[in-house]
Amino acid sequence: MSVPLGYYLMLGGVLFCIGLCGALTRKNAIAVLMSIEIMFNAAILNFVVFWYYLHNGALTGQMFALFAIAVAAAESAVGLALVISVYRHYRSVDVDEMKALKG
Amino acid sequence: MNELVKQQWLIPFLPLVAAAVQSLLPRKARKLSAGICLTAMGASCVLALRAFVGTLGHHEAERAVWNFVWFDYGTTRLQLGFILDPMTAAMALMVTFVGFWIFVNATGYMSDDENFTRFFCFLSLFAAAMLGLVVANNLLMLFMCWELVGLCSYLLIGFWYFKPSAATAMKKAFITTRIGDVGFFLGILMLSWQAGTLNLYDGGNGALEQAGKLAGLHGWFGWSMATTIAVLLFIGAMGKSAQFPLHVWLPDAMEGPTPVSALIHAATMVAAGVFMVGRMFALFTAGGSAEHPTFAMDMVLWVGCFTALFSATIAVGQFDIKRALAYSTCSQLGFMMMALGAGGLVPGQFHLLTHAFFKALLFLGSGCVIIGTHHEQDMRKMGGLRKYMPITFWCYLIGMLALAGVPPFAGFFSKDEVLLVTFQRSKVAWGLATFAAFLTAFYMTRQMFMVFAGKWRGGHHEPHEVRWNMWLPIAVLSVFAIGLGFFGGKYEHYLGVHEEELHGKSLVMGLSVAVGAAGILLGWLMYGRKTMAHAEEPDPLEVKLGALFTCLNRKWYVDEFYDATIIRATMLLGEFWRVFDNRVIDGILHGIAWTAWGVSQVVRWVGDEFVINGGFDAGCEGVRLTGREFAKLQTGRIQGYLRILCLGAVILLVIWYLK
Amino acid sequence: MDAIYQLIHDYCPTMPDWLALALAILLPIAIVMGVFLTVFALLTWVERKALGRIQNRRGPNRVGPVGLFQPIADGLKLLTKEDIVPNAADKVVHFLAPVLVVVPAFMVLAVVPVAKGFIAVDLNIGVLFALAVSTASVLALFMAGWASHNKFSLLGAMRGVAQVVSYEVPMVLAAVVVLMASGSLSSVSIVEAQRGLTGWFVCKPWGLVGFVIFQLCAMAEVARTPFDLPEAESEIVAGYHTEYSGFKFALFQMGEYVAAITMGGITVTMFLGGYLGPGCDLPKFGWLISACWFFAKLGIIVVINIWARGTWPRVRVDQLLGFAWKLLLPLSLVNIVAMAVWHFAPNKLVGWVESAVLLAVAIVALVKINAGQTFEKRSYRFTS
Amino acid sequence: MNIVFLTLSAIMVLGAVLAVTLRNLVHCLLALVVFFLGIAGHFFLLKADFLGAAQILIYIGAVAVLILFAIMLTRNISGTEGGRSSLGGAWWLGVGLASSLAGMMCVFVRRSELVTKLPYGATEEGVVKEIGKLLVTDWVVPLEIMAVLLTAALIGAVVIALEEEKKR
Repeated sequence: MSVPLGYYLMLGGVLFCIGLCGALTRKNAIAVLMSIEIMFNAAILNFVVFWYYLHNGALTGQMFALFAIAVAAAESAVGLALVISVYRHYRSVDVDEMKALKG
Repeated sequence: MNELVKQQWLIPFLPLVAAAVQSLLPRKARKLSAGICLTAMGASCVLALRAFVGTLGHHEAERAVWNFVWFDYGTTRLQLGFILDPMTAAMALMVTFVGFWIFVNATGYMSDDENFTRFFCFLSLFAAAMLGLVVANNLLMLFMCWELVGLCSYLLIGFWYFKPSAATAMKKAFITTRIGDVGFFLGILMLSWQAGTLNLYDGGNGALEQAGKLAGLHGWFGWSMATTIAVLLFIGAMGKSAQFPLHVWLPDAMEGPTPVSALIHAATMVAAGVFMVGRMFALFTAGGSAEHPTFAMDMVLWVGCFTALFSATIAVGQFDIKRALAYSTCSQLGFMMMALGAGGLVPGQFHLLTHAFFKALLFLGSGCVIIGTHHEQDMRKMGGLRKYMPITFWCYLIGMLALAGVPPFAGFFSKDEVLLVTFQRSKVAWGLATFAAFLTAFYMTRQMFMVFAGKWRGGHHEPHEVRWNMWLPIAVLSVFAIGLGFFGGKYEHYLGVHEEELHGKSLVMGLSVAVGAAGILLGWLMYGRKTMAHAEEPDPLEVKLGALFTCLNRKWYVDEFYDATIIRATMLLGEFWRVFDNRVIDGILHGIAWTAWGVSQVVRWVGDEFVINGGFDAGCEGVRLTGREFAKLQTGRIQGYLRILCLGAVILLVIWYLK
Repeated sequence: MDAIYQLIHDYCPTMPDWLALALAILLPIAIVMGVFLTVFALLTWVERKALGRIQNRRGPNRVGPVGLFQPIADGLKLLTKEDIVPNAADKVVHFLAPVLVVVPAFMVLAVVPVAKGFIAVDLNIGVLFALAVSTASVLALFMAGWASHNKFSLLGAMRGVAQVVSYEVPMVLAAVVVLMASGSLSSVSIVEAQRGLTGWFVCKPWGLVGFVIFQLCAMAEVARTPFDLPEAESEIVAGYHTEYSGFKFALFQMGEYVAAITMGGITVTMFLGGYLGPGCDLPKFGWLISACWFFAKLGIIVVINIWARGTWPRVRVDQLLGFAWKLLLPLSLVNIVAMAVWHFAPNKLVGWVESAVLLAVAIVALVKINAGQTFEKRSYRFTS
Repeated sequence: MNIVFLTLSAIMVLGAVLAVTLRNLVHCLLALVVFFLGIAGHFFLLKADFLGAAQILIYIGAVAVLILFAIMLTRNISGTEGGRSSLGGAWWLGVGLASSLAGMMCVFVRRSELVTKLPYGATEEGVVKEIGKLLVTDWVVPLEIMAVLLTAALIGAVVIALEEEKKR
């Protein structure tokens, strides 16, 4: 396989920014969470890519990706529970309406 | 003994663990909470007993220490350590033992409280802190525990924080002791700076072992360095041990539950100051002699002496059963300090031990009385309790006799020694102390008669005897209140201090017995011969609640038959000190405050209107406008923040790119 | 794959290398697909026949000898039926769902060694792959239910999702035991680790328990009776495929049966020694004999499935989930411990006894704990 | 350049873009699943088989299902957002920022020497075993912490989601 490392990194960056774009623009909290998952995955992809190209025999990159996946699972579980809880409170999952912390 | 010292940490550790566990318990787990607490304290007590037995075989004042490194920073190495010597062992045993019985009593006293587990959590933490203070061989650790003790007393005094008076009292206690702690902390810093270590004993390199060297250095006000540090440390002890003028928090601390009062006033908090002075005794005496004592010793002596007399007079005029005991404690602490100041380490520490037992007994007894009379604290609304609460009565009587210094009881021996050692130093101090001892006997007698003699004056609810878990502790403690005094000589031997032959023994002892008897007799004359019939009946002291002059008149109105000059003088004196306390000391403080306020008013009048106003207002307006504008940025919308974050990242990248 | 490549090379040395390679890749896939589709067709017939026997009737007996061609007739009928798509349905998703139901089922086949040296892809994470991919079918199920825009469909789909997610946990944990024993995730190595007279993992206490758990979970995972709540016809019409007809419906049926077969294949591979059996190592016809062994064992699993379907009533939703979380999950955790005990035992006998006792105690305790519970009276939130 | 890489990446980007832009949440989710699958495919390409399987198992088997349940539980069963715009206020700002960030990232990657760095390539077989061994030796503490974290997340999620039920 002859893909230079840079292309993978660009792919990761672009995916991250797509996720970021979603997180910045979507109104629905669940959609925002999905966007965050995209960002997460882009970052995990970078771990694996760096592991593949630069690992020199160590498995640290893979281990890190593995733990990142596990953390992401926990994060999404709690995040979605929060979304459900917020929904019950506001009867809405619109992030524009969650502004109780307004200064 | 060298092996035992390595287990000293267990003594405070067990209650600490108990506190930690209890903090996690649900409210409902009352039995479990009390069980954990008592088990931990009992185990600590056994450990303390083991340590005590371990020290018994050693006649010399030898000590085992065990220091360990806490952490290093730079080249400085912070050490903590534990100590095992006779004074520590005796103190730890006393604290654990008395504490254990106080805990037992508390299970009864707090049985109706819904925050039972919280109470026991704090109580355990308090015991842990106090024990840590006792076994510490390091001023740093001692200071940490010292502050922890302060914190716990704050929490416990304000346990019923929903009562405004309790909330005020907790703050007052905390702040007043904090004033003393400033001095204490300064002293620690100076000691660390001068001695280079905070370890008390460290095989010749400890801070106390360098006291001689410190005495040679120059400190403040022409004192030697040792004396300077000692004075600063003593300021801390004044706060903790409620010595004049930092005594004001102690009576207010009565807002806490009664077991707390017992713990604070007998075994722990107030003892901490006296114990600390005893612990740092080498520093106080360094550079002085019996003929020419250091300033620090003089200060301890006279502050103690004054407090002893001053508080005793106040105690005479109290109606609240616990408040009277609180002033009495102040007074007794004065005795201890006075003994220490007079150079008598042994009498001071010994009086601390005996006092802990009988004062804990008295406080727990008063707790029993309060529970038995359905939360009544006013002595005028009691009376005749002897009939209803016989066990409490007998125990309380023993405690009272011990405090009054009646011969076979513990208080007699220790107080006698205190007076004796004071007699060697200063006849004036001795005289004042003897008078205070007389007052002590008097106010205790008054209390006894008001509470236990006569008829029940409290209304429809008849008092009842308390449950076993409340009277058992005071029964146990009363055994010690009787017997402990006989070990005075042994204790001296045990501490390994061999004092020179004291003169005037018979005179001091005789006079002590005489004033004790006189006080009791006088008390009986005033209160015992004709007891109060009902609660509204004016008491000689009830007039105190009114304005000063009408007070004086009405004070003797009913009891003019018993009117005697000496009592009148006493009353006047007591009244005077109360007023002095209220008006003069408070007045000075108020004066300062008012002056500052006045100055600020003037400044405002002159400067504000014409000079500062315009510019300042403009500035304020600017600040407010900016604030309003910036507040708009905080929209509460998470995406807005994310946007700003993203913008920042882009800007950073652009800057980096252009660089 | 290598074996086939070798075979082609031996018989047709003139064939170009790339063609041989392509054949070696495609041939096993084609064979596996063909074989399993035949097995699927046969299975429907066997199931209907067996159910007929259990229910005291004849079952299909009109088309072909003893109704053997019934599946072909069914297929032709479904093919020629009108394909109805509801108006309100989400067209694209509605179309994709039946396709996606079949795909994971077949993907799992790739890692099942049907005979010695006969496996489509010998991944070194074979079992994990199989478990992961079979999970993905849950989404197809949901897509079908959701896209139909029908409340029964959606209810069925959500039931299916909840069920699959719940049973996946004990299933993976039961598989862990096998992975611990064989020290590998590759399905071929797992099979090879079971050589010997009593080498099959099912012959060991933890293996037996693991097998039972795995089998139950597999049945639930592919929604076979008694765990067929997603398509419970007495409650929600036909569940997630209510709105499907014609060949799409056939695809759902196919997906379900193929999934059942592949899960059976995984079970056989992991617990019943896969293709192992007397004669499987013969040089010439070993692969044939081993294939026979594999399909014989698969047949046993299939019969167990049919038997269970014929004899057990459908469980309720709360019973279904409670069974997974309160009994299977703890039991599978204990099973892992039992495996560890086995592993660290000083000798075989001690390990046998210890793990057996541990598991017996756990089973008795769990059954006791769960038996005492009575289910709450059903409350209806939306009754007037 | 590799055709597999390009195809997979194109599918992934498409999936991600759709997941971010589609109006219907369920469609978003399905696009997201495509994206997840693409990531898993990349893992397989990069010879991280175990991670690929884990990715499918966790993201498609668990996270996607979780999101699904969230969509269903917020009574948004049809998945649409009721005719209103699915985009929040100032969406153009978000798009602009994200795209400029992406541009900057690409620029930086191009500038670095990493862009021409050729694959290290060689990967030993039996990496799965190594991962297993590492998990219980060098990485055992993170593993345990992860276990605690997951338990806490599980309990937390249950508690948060149950809160309202209790009050009812």
